[in-house]
Amino acid sequence: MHAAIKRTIGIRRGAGLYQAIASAVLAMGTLALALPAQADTVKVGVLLSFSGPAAVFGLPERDAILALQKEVAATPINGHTLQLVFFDDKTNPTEATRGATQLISDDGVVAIIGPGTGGGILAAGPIAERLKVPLLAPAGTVAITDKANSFAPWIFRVAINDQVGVKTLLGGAVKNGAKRVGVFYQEDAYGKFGNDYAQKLAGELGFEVVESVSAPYTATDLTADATKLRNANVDTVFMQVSISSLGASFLKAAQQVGLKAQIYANSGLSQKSFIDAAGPLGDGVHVLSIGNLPYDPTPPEQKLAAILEKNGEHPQGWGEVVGSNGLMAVVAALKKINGPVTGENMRATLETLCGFDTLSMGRACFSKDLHDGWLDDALVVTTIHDGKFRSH
Amino acid sequence: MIRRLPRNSLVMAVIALVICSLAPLKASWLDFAVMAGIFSLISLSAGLSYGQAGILSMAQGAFAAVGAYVTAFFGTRLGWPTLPVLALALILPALLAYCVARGVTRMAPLATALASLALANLVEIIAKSWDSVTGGYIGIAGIAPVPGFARPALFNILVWSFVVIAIIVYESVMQSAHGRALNVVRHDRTRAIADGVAVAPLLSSMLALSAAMAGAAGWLYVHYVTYISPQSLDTGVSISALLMAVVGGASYILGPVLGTVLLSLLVKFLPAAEAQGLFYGGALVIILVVARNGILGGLERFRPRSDKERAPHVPHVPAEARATSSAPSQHEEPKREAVPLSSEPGAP
Amino acid sequence: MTRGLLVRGIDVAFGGVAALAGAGIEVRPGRVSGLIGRNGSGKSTLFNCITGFVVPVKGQVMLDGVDITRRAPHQIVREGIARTFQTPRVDFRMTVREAVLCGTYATVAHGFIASALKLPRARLAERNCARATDELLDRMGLAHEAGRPLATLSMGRLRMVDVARALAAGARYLLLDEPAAGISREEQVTLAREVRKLAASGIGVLLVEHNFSLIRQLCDRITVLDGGRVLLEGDTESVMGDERVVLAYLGTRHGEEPPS
Amino acid sequence: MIEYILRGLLNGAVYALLALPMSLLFSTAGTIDFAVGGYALLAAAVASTVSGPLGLAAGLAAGVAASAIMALVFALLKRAGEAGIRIALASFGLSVALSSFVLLVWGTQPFVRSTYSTFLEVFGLRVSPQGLINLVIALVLVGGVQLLLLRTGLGRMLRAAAASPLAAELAGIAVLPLQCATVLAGGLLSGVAGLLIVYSSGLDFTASLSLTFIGFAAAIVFGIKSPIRSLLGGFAIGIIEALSAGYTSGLVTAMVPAVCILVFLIAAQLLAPNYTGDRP
Repeated sequence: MHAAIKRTIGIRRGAGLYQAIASAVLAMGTLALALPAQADTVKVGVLLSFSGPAAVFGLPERDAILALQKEVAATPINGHTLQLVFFDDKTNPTEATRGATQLISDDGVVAIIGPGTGGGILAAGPIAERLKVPLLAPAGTVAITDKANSFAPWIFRVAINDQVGVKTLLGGAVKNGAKRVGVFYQEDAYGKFGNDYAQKLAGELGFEVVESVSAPYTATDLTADATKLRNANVDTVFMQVSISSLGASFLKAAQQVGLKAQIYANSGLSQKSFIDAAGPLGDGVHVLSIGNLPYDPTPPEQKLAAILEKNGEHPQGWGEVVGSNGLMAVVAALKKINGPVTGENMRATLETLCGFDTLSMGRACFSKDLHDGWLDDALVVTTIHDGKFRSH
Repeated sequence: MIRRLPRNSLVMAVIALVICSLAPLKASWLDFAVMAGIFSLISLSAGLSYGQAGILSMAQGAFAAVGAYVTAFFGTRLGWPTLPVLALALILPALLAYCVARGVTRMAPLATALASLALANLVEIIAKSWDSVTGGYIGIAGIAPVPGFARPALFNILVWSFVVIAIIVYESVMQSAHGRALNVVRHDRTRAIADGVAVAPLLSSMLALSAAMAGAAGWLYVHYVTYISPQSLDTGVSISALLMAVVGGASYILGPVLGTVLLSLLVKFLPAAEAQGLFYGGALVIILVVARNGILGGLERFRPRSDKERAPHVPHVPAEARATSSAPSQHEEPKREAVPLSSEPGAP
Repeated sequence: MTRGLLVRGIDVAFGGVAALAGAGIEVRPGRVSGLIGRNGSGKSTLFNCITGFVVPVKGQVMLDGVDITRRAPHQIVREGIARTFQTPRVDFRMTVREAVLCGTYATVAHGFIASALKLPRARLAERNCARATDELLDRMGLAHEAGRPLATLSMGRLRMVDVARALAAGARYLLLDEPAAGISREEQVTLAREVRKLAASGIGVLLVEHNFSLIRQLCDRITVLDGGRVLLEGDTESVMGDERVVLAYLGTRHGEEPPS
Repeated sequence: MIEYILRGLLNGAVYALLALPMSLLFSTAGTIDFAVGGYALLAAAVASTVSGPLGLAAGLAAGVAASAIMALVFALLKRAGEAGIRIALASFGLSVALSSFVLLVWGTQPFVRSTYSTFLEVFGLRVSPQGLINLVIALVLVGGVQLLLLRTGLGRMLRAAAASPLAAELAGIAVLPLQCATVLAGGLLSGVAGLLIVYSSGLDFTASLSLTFIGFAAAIVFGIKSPIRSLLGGFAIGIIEALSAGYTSGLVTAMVPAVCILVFLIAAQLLAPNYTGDRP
């Protein structure tokens, strides 16, 4: 019980430790005195990456959920008091399974927002299937909703399927006259998928992938990669990267070796930290974005941005958007469930949610055989102008 | 220094019984027990290779990964039955370890660590790039559990019986002629050669046995987690296996198991999120500084010891790693003056 | 098939310096062969050639008709040539029995896996080694000290344990490296008695020693090394009396010219 | 072709600065410091928050402060007569703590400074001045350490301690303080490397262990004996990485450090004649 409460408070990013411990003690005190909740308390797990490489988007996701909890879930929803339980999967599949088991079996959660990475989801999937609790996964990895997996019915994607993302971005590039495309991708599941899928789309969308180069997260100098693309005289570069510093150092290397090409970056880089890192070099780069929370938010996003500001968070990028999608889906499901909430009826209800209200662009819709909640209408190809993503 | 080893296997069997009966009470305890058991096997393999054979290997995680990938590929993709897959998961890492060891056994401990670290990196990179076999970055998902041990409580028993078997094998090696020869090799290679010991094959066999243990851990891991990717059993696992062995007491048979349980508890109850690394790293430094020979080493100092009992185990660096010149430099004087002139009346 | 350890025509050079040139020695079963020479005469290099730690440039080491010159040291031990060390290289916390037991490894035939799985042949070998060790301890008069840590033993007793350890390895030829160095008078007497007993039991002994009284008591034949060459080889009396030996050992009286 | 080699050279300069502390500590104290990447990361983090020359000084100070913790741990363990492995593992603990500290205080944003937008034409190649600065700094530092080791009294004592700690101790050289000083020097050098990386390609909280491994590879390639070898090792790794990035897939680039270490260690070991150390 104690561990769960302590994690419920969660440790806000950047806040000192003393504040966290103080608030935990405070919370324990007040809770002990509170009257037993009349409405049934529904616990939902938040299993994301707060440390390790994926913390770059795990932490913003958590911050959005924490801020939203106060606004949307402060009062009981349809008689259910929503309580969130946090667990850090440390960007590691083994920790993701450990977290799933603990959240479901010990804390009795009826749904889990997370895990944060494709690998974590594939690892936790079988546990979700065995213990009958749905996972709302904020990841683009195509494989997680692949029908071949026996646990596919238990996985609901609250981000955008990578295939949809690449098709939208490269479609936009072709419209702007892209013919000879070079691919720069980071060496992980996300990067490799982008490279392979771009090759597949080449014929369909009418462009040619003339060269593709890759680099590990830790590459400190990308001039060699940029030189290779320049020598293949590409007119467009497709960047399948999610690490801001890697994206920025590619732009630096491109300028350094004189690589003149339109640059289209996938949604992994639609983060404020990418603009800060790229600086003036970022101007003119097109970045696919799930909505445009920090700069040109659509009305629902403006609401999300306001909530974040109220909680002392300034919007970073798509992390907050997909985080909020997860929570909003849970809230929408709770609204439809009367009586006790279980993993099964949560899953069944999620499959009936269509057009429920969210704080992100586009129409969210789940169905029995489509577990990808958000499609291309939630995407926009932005262009960076003087340090901001511009939607138009 | 041959220690009459207290019946470690019995002690381990009792501990395993306690764990298998208590763990099922709560699902997360069960999950913790299974994971602790699997990682005990890997840190046992580190204890065997470093604690006993003096080979500082940072590749135990890689051997476990090889065992896991072999199981995933042959078991799930090709659909082989369980037992042949288990045999393969033991033999392949052992073969890999034996070949690498033959090239490495004469190096100084730290050079061996670097070579094994490089090997672990290579295994990870191959796992990432050999898409057709290892599934590349995505890895292989949907691995069926061991037939008959699908329920976690039963699987927990299987895991801890593996740990007990590993301890039994570990102990029988250490008490056999090869175990004695190994102790002599660790103390002074030349002496061992004079006893007819073929040093390189013996050390390589020890690393191969430790790799088989890690392979078994890989087999168990992949059947429990049902998913394997390059990140699951990476270099981090190798380093923490060594840490767990050293913290528990690398030269004691039960040291690694104790170290694993302790560090796993530490990780479980540390505050999560960003500060987790700070506490974990800090705790590691403190434990390493305080418990010099690991926790079991520390405990031994307080146990009443009869005259014939050994002095606290001094971690030995094999003679040739210290002997810089080729002259038969006597290793540094043992604590007691080498040969008391008058032979005082010895103990019975 | 000529029985015995025949070492002939050994050339060894360390970086241009000829340590041995045409050196050799013979050790017959049941006989004690002495090897003497001043420090730096090449005694220990020859010793190392026989035990395989040094591979000679030229020359042959024949054991009962088998050429073991290029064999690895641990194989040579298993062939039946065991050695002792002048400065004992032991773990002083071991007991006497454990030290001798370690020697029996050379007689162990079963593999590593058999030990790991405690297969029947491994258990049988263990029993044999234990029995052989106890027999040896009785034979060498070490039984009453079996349980004592080596650190509590005097140098003389340590030497005896070293010999016992070499015998435990199933030695047919025993190479003693200055066994008398630093031991008391009575211990030399026991040492001599034991070596004589060993020779009588058919073991060929090669004794490298500076202690002339022990050489005179024990050796049937003696080889004298000087500057890496065999100065003289023959039975004990003739070698001991030979003027060149005295000269090589003691040098010339002040002012006299050494004979050409 | 020359373009890749030149880029590899510039890039390698930073690797050399990471390799230097590794080879210094390994030769004087026989142990590996896993936390070298952590010092560079902390220096980069501090330097990127405080702007201007003050930031650089603060960054270096932070790097040295972090290595002071390691020096303290080193001294405690060494006095307890410890083999190298426990110190290496403790430095790994420190590395984990440092990157978690940076994540806690600075969050996940990368540390990078926009550098010169103008470029120099060096025999027909567009090279950023930052690359040249890195090269010059690396040469100066490596040269300085080399001179210090060979020409000064302190250098002689260090080399004596490296050759045989026991003999040096008997000769009245305070070996332990010297070794701790080497750890601190390592902190300073990796701090400089961290700063250079901030101004060239930038790094974030996950970089500490990977920088350490690159430092290993560079230190090992030509052997641990002298600073010059670390410099050459750094250049070699830089050039091989650039060439392999230029001509083969990125995966091969990732393999480069690992393969170098394995090939070098096994080759060096095979060349070593047999049984030199074993003759009784």
